[in-house]
Amino acid sequence: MELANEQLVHMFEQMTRIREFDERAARLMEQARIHGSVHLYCGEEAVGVGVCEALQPDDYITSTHRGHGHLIAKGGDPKRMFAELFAKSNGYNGGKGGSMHIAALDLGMIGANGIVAAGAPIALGVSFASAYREDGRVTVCFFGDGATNEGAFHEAVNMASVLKAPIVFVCENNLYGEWSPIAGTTSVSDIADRATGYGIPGVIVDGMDIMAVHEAASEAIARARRGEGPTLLECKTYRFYDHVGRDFGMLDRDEEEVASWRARDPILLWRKELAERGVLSAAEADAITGRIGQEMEDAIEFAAGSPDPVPEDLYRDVYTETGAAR
Amino acid sequence: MELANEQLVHMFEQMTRIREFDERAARLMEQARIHGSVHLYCGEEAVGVGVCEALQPDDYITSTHRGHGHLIAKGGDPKRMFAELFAKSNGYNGGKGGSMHIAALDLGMIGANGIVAAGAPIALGVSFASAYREDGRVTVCFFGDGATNEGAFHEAVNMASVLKAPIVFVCENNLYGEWSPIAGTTSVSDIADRATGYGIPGVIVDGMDIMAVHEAASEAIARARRGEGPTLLECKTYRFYDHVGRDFGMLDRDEEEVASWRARDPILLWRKELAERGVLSAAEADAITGRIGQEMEDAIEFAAGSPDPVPEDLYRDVYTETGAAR
Amino acid sequence: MSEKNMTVAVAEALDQEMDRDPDVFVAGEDVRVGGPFGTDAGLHQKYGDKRVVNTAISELALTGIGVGAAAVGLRPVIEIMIMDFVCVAMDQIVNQMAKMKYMLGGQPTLPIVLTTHAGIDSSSAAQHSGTLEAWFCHVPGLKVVMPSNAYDAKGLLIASIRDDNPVIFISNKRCLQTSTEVPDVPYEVPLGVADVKREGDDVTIVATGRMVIDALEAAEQLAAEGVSAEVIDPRTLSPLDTDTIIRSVQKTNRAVVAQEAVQFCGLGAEIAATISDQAFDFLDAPVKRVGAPFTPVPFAPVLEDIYLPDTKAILAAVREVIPA
Amino acid sequence: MSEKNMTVAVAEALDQEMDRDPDVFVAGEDVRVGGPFGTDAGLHQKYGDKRVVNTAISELALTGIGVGAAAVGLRPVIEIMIMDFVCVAMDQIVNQMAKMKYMLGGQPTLPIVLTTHAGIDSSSAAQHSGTLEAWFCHVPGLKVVMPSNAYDAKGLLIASIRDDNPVIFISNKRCLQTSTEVPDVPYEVPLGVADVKREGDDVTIVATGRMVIDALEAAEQLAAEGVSAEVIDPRTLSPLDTDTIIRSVQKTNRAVVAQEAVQFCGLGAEIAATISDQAFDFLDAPVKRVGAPFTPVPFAPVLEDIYLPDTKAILAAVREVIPA
Ligand SMILES: Cc1ncc(C[n+]2csc(CCOP(=O)(O)OP(=O)(O)O)c2C)c(N)n1
Ligand SMILES: Cc1ncc(C[n+]2csc(CCOP(=O)(O)OP(=O)(O)O)c2C)c(N)n1
Ligand SMILES: [Mg+2]
Ligand SMILES: [Mg+2]
Repeated sequence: MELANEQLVHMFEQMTRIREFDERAARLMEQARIHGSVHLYCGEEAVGVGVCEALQPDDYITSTHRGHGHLIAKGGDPKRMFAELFAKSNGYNGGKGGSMHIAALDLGMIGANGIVAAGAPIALGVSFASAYREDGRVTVCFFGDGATNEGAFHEAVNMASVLKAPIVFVCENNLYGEWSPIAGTTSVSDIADRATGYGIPGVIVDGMDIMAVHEAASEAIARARRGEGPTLLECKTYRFYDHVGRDFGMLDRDEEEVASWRARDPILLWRKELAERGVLSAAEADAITGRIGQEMEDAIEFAAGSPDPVPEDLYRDVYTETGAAR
Repeated sequence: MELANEQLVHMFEQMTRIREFDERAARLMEQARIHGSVHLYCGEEAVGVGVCEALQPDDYITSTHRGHGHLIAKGGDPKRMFAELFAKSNGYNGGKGGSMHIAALDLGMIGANGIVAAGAPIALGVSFASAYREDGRVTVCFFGDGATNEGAFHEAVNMASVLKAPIVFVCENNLYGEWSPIAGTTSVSDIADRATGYGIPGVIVDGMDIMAVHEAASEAIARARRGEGPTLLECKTYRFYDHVGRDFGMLDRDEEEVASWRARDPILLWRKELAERGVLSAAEADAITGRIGQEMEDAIEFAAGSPDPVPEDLYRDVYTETGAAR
Repeated sequence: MSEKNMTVAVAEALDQEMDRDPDVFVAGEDVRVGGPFGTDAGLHQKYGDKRVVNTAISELALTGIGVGAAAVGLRPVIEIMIMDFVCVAMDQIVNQMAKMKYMLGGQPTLPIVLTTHAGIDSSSAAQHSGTLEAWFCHVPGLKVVMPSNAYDAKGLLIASIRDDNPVIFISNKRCLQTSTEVPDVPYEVPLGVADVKREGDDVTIVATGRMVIDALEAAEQLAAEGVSAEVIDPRTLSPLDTDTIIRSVQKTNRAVVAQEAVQFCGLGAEIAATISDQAFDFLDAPVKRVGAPFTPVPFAPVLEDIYLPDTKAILAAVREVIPA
Repeated sequence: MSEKNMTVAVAEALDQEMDRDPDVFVAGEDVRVGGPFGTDAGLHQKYGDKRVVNTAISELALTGIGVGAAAVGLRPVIEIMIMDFVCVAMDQIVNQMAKMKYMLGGQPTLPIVLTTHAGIDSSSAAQHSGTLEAWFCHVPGLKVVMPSNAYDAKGLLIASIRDDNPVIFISNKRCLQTSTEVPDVPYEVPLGVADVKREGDDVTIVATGRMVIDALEAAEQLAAEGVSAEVIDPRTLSPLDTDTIIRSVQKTNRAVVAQEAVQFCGLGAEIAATISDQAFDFLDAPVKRVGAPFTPVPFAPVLEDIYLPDTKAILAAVREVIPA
């Protein structure tokens, strides 16, 4: 399937949006202007964008603790995202969730999650609902390599396969879970090998190559939509920063390893590719990056100046009927 | 490895012991002479015995809710087992565990378990201890096909593989979990396929053929003992009775299916084989069966006449120091 | 209207709600064959695989089906066979189901009912006898319901399914076999409303689940001795109808709280602390508690008998608070 | 002896016990790099992969390593990074670790310490701020320890490791950064013994974890007003040293119970109910409780501030029980 140039550029924009958002989120965290943990998606942009560009607007995704990229890729508004990070009442979660729980149900983004792999059973449930209603929607469940060692992952994939649920399991294999390299915690180096145990296709793709991700995702999504069940799509990628924030404090990663992955920065690769294809010149790309940078500055200003939750908000949203909270 | 005739006969005895034990346990349950649930191992004897005959006395096993066979195979004394089922103070668990928790640590039988798949993390821990101490012991973890859909199974196998723990995972694939056929709950029909996801060998064996089980188990155990890590050994087997007790009440199994498996009764197959090998005549086999039947009757008499726990036993064994219970 | 036991009442409630609302479905292990206690009897025949989802032995996935499906608009009934098994599903129940609405700033509505079977019954031993309502009462975002009879069970379950919040619906195993008159038509017993099962003036017995039956028996015996006991069944444990309890104690000036669960740190502690605080000036005696001792549940019937809180234990507690 | 914070005190206890006893090992996620809070600092360098086991993100397997290894004679220290994550390990903790000895008729000795980090700290939101001690206090077979300062933390952790039973050792995150004098040598603070952190005559404040610091601050302010508050830190929450608490209330005739956890169905309910019962004739006012409101933990700092039980809340409760 040939993509329109417009969409190719849009993919560049979206990746840039994520990068510009997260670089700033990191800075805001360092400056203690925002609170809580911020897990950066920098380096992994091609996965979220490559996959989400293959989805329909009313399809669903579930995310992880590292969720900014997924939300932006699904159409999230940086204003409301920064507002959430600033714990403002007009943030996506009304300031009550923060980075680790950011969600936008109206965009089909069911939520980041603070519990590793917990999105998988939820995604199973969402996709179950689509099958139940025959609404034709597909759910994408994002998760890390580390998450595949949690029981929740295993249970969800098995059950999804049995139910032939319209779901795609997308593993962002960035080679680490927190500060633990994959080899010390995970019995396979290719997470896709785990697909065999669930009788579903396991596909490996270069997660730094947005077109490769997009193609593989499109196929898996089409398969899910046809009612043929889940696919386990493993995207080999890398996070450029530490587990939380940017600091490399606790991270004794090999310098060469870092350098070799950074050389394959998915945004630079795509920029180069677009230039080579004659779709986007360097100047045009710079202009986009500049414009998006400004968009982010505006969003931060918007967020910082937004109203805090009011004290009564503490007691709201515990239950759907008001008044039930003690 | 050629087995001595003595051991071949012993294997017949042990399978017979399990069968005669469980048939009687079922009857006692039906007569309400014993309480609680009794999950029968009838039909699966070749697995427990085939595997345990390949173990050393100081090796370990963990079991399931269907644990009588495992304990007998590991050398359990039917007297103390019946005493436990009769909830007597000289039962293996002092009458405080019953069928579902029966255990004999001095025999290396770490325990039956009422929680599906919960034995797997425990077995991982036991085998970890052997590696830690370099005591050369191997742990066998028994579990059902249904258990392989629990997160606990997945986590334990992955971690055991990473640690190269001296453990063998033995799946008793009897095609059902309670009243649910495997096809409706499990995304693979060969559980051994799941080994791929953990980078360990997955081996399938005819669980009705005790020599096949014994050989495959011996190899897996030797591998574990050599420090080469776990094996997933799947034994295709069948339970002749209902999930609990003998009644087929809730079980709408296909009659032909039942008949075809019953025709491959592991004890009859082995009896035939021993006769063909000239190791054990029909008359000798009958004599053994008769003797073991009597052994069981004696054990039941012993158990039924044994003393009940005393009221103070209720408060014992909550903690290792006495006096801590409130 | 006819005499039905709680098992039948539960199955009837499920059937009628599934019939009424196509968004309601049931998922669980062996629900296809009616569930291990028969509470799903007939459902699979009537509604088929689509709406009676027989799952793998995967309680996290099973509960996740509930959370995810509810988040996008369905009304799942999730069955965890035995209450001790909630241990393998706790994350989806507590960190997801209970907190999701709040963490997401109110975005989702989560009409989920999680049903389970709890309590001591014929030597089920330490992993199949638990009643863990106190854990869930400690978790904001959940409602917790525990009926003591068939009538309440049907009405509470229907109300739970229609409620827009996660509800943990706990059937005590020994209650399942007891019968009351149960209307054939659907009806709701409102959540959050305690029921005065028997009126009395001398002492208030607040009892939950199976203890309600025992408390009523105790009240009967006490009546013969000239002691008039009021028996309150909260029915919904969270949110707890404190008002009804306090009003009663203000009248009787004495209270006993009875639960089948382990006494230490149980719901009974919350009820006793609340009475002791809010009815402080009305109490003529300390609030006494009845509950299981601080041990796992033993297998041996002779020990289980001693372990199990019962009518005798309630009577003993009442005698502690009422001068002879 | 020198001033150390609780993080350092915990690491020191682990180091000294590992040094003393080769059967002691530590397993957990990212323990190799010292753990997310630094409580395992230096251990991996000193003891290597064998005794500092860096596991997968697999809390059931991780806890199972503890249960299985202990059952055959080792003394594991199992680290669950954040207390909310116990939800994914509940089965191994509750159905296995806690019940195994009893179910097996006393066969195994299970010297396991499960450490975890609990409580509210700088906007960690609803899945990283929980303090769930009440759940574990409700489970026979477990001991539950919660230190409030560095000295107690080191001594209690050493005692926990040497104890032959499963111990849930809960470090409050905000306590981790506070310092006291801590002896350099190993020492034990015995389990099951409450500590009177400050003596007083007018009111007893029973506080746990971080609330101890707040209670002491409240006591200081009250002293300035001429009110003499006794502050009791149970330190071990199960088994609870009820005697020390009751003796104190018999003297002061008034009590406030303070916890950081959600108030409803928390350990504070158990303590309040016990005081109200056992010190009934001594109480001049109802026992008041301080705890978190019935909502998940919010992310926004402005809401977290309101949510968090603090010195002010303790003072308000004391003023309720002490006539002006
Ligand atoms: C159940 C649970 N255990 C542990 C953690 C702590 N934790 C948060 S993120 C993380 C690493 C996750 O690794 P991976 O799944 O590979 O995702 P990545 O961070 O690499 O994107 C861990 C261990 C958690 N949040 N939940
Ligand atoms: C966590 C948990 N879920 C459900 C059950 C109820 N249960 C007991 S045995 C069983 C079936 C187990 O099937 P399988 O593992 O195949 O073992 P089999 O009974 O066939 O030997 C189930 C669902 C349980 N005991 N524990
Ligand atoms: Mg990762
Ligand atoms: Mg089976």
